[in-house]
Amino acid sequence: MKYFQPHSVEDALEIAQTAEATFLAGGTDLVLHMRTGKVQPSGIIDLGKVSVLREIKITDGFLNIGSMATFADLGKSELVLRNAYALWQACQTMGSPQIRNQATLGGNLGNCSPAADGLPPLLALGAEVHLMSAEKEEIVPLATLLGRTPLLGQETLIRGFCIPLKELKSGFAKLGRRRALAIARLSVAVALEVNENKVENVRVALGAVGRRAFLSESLSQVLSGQELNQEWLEKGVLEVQRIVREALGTRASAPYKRVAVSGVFREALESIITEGGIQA
Amino acid sequence: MKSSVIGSRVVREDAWGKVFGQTKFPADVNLPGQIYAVVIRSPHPHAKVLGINSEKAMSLEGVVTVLTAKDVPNNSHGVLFRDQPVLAEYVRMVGDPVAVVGAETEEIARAAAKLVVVEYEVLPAVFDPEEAMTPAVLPLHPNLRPTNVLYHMPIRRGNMEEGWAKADIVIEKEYSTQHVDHAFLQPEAVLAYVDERGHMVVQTATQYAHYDRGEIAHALGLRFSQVQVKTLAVGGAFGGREDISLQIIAALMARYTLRPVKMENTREESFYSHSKRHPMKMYYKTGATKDGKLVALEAKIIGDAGAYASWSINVLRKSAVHASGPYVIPNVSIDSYAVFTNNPYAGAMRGFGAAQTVLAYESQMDLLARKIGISPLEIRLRNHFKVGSTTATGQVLTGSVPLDQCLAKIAPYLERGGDSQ
Amino acid sequence: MKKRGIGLGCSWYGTGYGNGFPDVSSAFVEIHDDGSATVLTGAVDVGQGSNSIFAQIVAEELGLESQDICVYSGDTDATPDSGTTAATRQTYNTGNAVLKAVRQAKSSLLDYAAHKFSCPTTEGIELKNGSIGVKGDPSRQMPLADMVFQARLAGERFISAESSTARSTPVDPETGQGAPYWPYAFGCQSAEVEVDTETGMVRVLKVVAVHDVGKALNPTQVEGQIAGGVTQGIGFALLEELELHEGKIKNPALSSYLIPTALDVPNIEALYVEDAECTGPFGAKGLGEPAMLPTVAAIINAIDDAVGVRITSLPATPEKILQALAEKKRGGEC
Amino acid sequence: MIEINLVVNEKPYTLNVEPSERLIDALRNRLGLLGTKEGCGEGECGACTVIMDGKTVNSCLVLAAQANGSVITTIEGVGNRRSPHPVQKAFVEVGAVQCGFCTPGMVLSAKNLLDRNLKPSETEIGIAMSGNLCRCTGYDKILRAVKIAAEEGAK
Repeated sequence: MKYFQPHSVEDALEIAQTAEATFLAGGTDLVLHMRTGKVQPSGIIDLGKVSVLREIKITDGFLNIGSMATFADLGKSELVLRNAYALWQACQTMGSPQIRNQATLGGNLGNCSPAADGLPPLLALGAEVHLMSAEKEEIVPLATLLGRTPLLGQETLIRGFCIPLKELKSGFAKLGRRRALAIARLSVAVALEVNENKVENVRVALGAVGRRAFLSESLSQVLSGQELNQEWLEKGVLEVQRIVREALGTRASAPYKRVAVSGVFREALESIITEGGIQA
Repeated sequence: MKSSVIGSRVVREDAWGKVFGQTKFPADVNLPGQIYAVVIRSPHPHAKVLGINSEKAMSLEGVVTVLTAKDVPNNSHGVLFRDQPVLAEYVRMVGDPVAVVGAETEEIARAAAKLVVVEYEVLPAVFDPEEAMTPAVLPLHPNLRPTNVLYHMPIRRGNMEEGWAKADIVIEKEYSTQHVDHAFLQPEAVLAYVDERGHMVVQTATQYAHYDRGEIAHALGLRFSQVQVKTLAVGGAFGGREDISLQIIAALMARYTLRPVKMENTREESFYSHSKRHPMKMYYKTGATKDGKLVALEAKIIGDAGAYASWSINVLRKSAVHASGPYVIPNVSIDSYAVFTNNPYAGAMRGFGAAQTVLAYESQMDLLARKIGISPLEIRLRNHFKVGSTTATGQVLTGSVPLDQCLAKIAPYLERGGDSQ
Repeated sequence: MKKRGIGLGCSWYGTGYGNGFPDVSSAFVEIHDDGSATVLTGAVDVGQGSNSIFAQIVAEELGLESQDICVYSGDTDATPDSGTTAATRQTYNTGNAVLKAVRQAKSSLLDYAAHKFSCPTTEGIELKNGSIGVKGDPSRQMPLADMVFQARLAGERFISAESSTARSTPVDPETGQGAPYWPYAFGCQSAEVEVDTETGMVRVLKVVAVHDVGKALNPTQVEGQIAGGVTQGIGFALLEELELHEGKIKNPALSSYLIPTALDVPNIEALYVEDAECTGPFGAKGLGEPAMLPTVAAIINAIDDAVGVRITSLPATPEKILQALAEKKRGGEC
Repeated sequence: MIEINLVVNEKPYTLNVEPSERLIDALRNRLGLLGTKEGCGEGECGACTVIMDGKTVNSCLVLAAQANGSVITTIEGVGNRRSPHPVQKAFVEVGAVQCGFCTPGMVLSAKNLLDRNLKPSETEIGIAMSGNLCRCTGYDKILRAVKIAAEEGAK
């Protein structure tokens, strides 16, 4: 196996174009998969020394997050706290401190497990993904990208994520079996705008319900343009349960998840209302 | 005057080495020239080994040898019966070791282990102990028992008819517990070598070095005086290091190769190479008078022993003896069974059969209390053992029986706060 | 909705091998020329701290500090067989063997000292603070080291080997009647839980554990055993389950076989009752296994107290709790 | 083989490692730093925790090559019998050590917390220690020891 450790994005892309190699982000998934033999790359491009990929900054109305920003970086970032509260929340509970210190948001997308903690918040917040290869550069809405199979070409690098700064209130909740080192059994991220007493542009994303995290169109329709009250919440609960029922069909986990999702959904919304992300 | 050492908070001497990372666990010892051994385990729960072809594995550079059942002088071990093979020709559970590869490095040994081809004749297997008990199912250990019922313990006390006649309230319920793993933090590891005296030295983490010595000596045909088992730091045990795991296999490899042999389980291998807590099915029928006195208990407890006997007899005996809970019940009929299946073998684990029955007898107590209309504490106060009480086995408790003092101490904590909504 | 409840669990546990299985422990003790001592025993310290307990026992008897005692264990070339570290038997049983052994070595030492101090019997001789002397007579005292060294010059050594066998008698195989174990250790625990009625998640908020230890030889270790036992009990009650498919373990990994983390463990109040067990060393009983027993019951009873459902199969997963809640809502028996 | 440079416990090393070699293997097998333990091999138990560039990581999930250029602290680099780190002293005195297999990782997680945060709250302590599994102690005394070490350190 060949090992490359480029120091710039350009070098990384060039290696990717010329060598049979897999990008290595934090490694918390890839190193494990290599060990178990699930993945056997003939080469590795370690992005750990490309410092520009770790940047978290605001430019042109977007919160830009480099793909190599770790969950710990994000969970400690004031910018993320203010502008992407749901993501910030997700970063507090993902894995363990050791995992958060190493795992990156780009790696979370690259590995794209159904339970990936970072994806529902990014979906709800309307994040776009900045992709680069030696030949092409594109910015794709995450929701669109998650519809592609395969997710990424081998030579495609996740440069970063762009979250539009839209004064969104957002929240996240995850259901695991234990309180740390927990793989999400269900996760819900919600983002919305509040105009006077009405909620607009509600975006709800679900994780661990199916193969990949997804954004629910129907929840958006049911919940947008309404008054923020108990009735609104209960409507959302019914709809989210319906979506989970539909998405999971006859899977063994369905009977539990379609009920339990109500609690997770409620918690995600409560985190908007009480902790707000509202301060910003 | 100096205060007593007994009863004082003496600091453990071993703690210092542990906080500095100096303490040697078995994975931390090595010898020059050592080889690594890796076990090939059965993927089938019940099978005959028809043949083992190690040609391909042997052709890998760095492979020293592959050993199988025919290389073990006395191919058996076990705490109560020697019913467990060191290397199996007849497999009774997934994970039974069938061969072991020795190689210059761990990497080579692991690669070679994948190249050993084992041909099995897969046999029908049974996983449900209640099904395994029926005469239709062939016994897994015909030399030991004619059926899969390894053990039955009855406890009979008083007169059940009279007991039920006195019972104003009867609660009948089924309870069940799961397979549990010890999940000690340190996976099994061992270093075995023949030393300058010609003695077999085995450094490992075990709960009982002297028992390991006997098992190794038996399997290898050595005298106790020729085998030294030296316990290094033990990274948790909880019963999971009672039965022997890698020790004999490593010693066997060391004897054949005359090289120091190191073995380290991965976590996955660890799950397959030690016992489990017995899952139990518990059928309980408990009767009490309306003033909350227990008068009768009928219980049937079925423990899944899995593929080998290990400590199952003692575990299910302990279940039966403790099935009443710490309460006086004059009329008792308890039956406990240990049953062979093709599940992972069950053995010792913290609580040893008495951990499962707590679920049943304490649930019954709460259910009875509710029906009678007294508090959970009250029903226990009316029935618990005191000095002079007689247990279900007829044992009179003399000496220290301070459950009353324990309950008095906990009572204030049972006051309920408000519900948080 | 999150609802809280409190549950109580009691338990008992017969320690030792039981049922007539010979339950023997052995120990060698040597008192050194400088007044320190070594204990050799086969009893393996698996992390629970038995070596430290044995040091305390010997130190107490010889009027020394724990650090004056070397405990070496679990090496078949050097130590006598002391049985397995299981059945909650090492503090009690090997503790007794160590106590017998040190008392035997001490007894020859006292004989020698009595002679040295011109006392007709050993009754007035005491070992205290590293000294040996005549009780109440400050003029006839000497450092223990001097006494042992002088003894060596006189050809006397203080070395002993002892065994201790616990009470263990078989029951009648037909009726189960008899006295299988001794001693029994008792305990009770309360658990306060919070149950989320929507997700079925149970959070253990507080556990109070009260255990009968006979005599706490080392309170720190008693508390450690209790907290560790309670935590394994929480795992047993709520999290841990080997999933099998045709005998194959589907979750042979710590990422799928879940044990409690630091955040899953509540505030644990570890209390104990000291009611001396006359057959135990200094009145002590074992605690290792008993510490985990009542936890399961306390949690299951607390869940019922919180939401009115009776979970009868372990672990009490969120799935089982939601299912039970749904059945209860439908008016089914619970 | 790739050449990497590491500073481990304040000593510089140049090592030739396999591309697939994990940091834990390099530390244990090449540098003989056996205080770093492997309990699960999947970043779950935290027994292999080391501090890399000021952050705790599971050394079983880091390739040695990824650590190129890093500054690493293993348990061997934290305190000794003559001058134990306050965390080590508190662990011993409080009784936070039983079997001791998780202890090196626990000590490093605690040390790293106190390096960053002199006065951690109980919640912060719990979170900081949540990536290290322990099967013996029930965590109670471990969390208490960290708290005591923090109080000692703050004095």
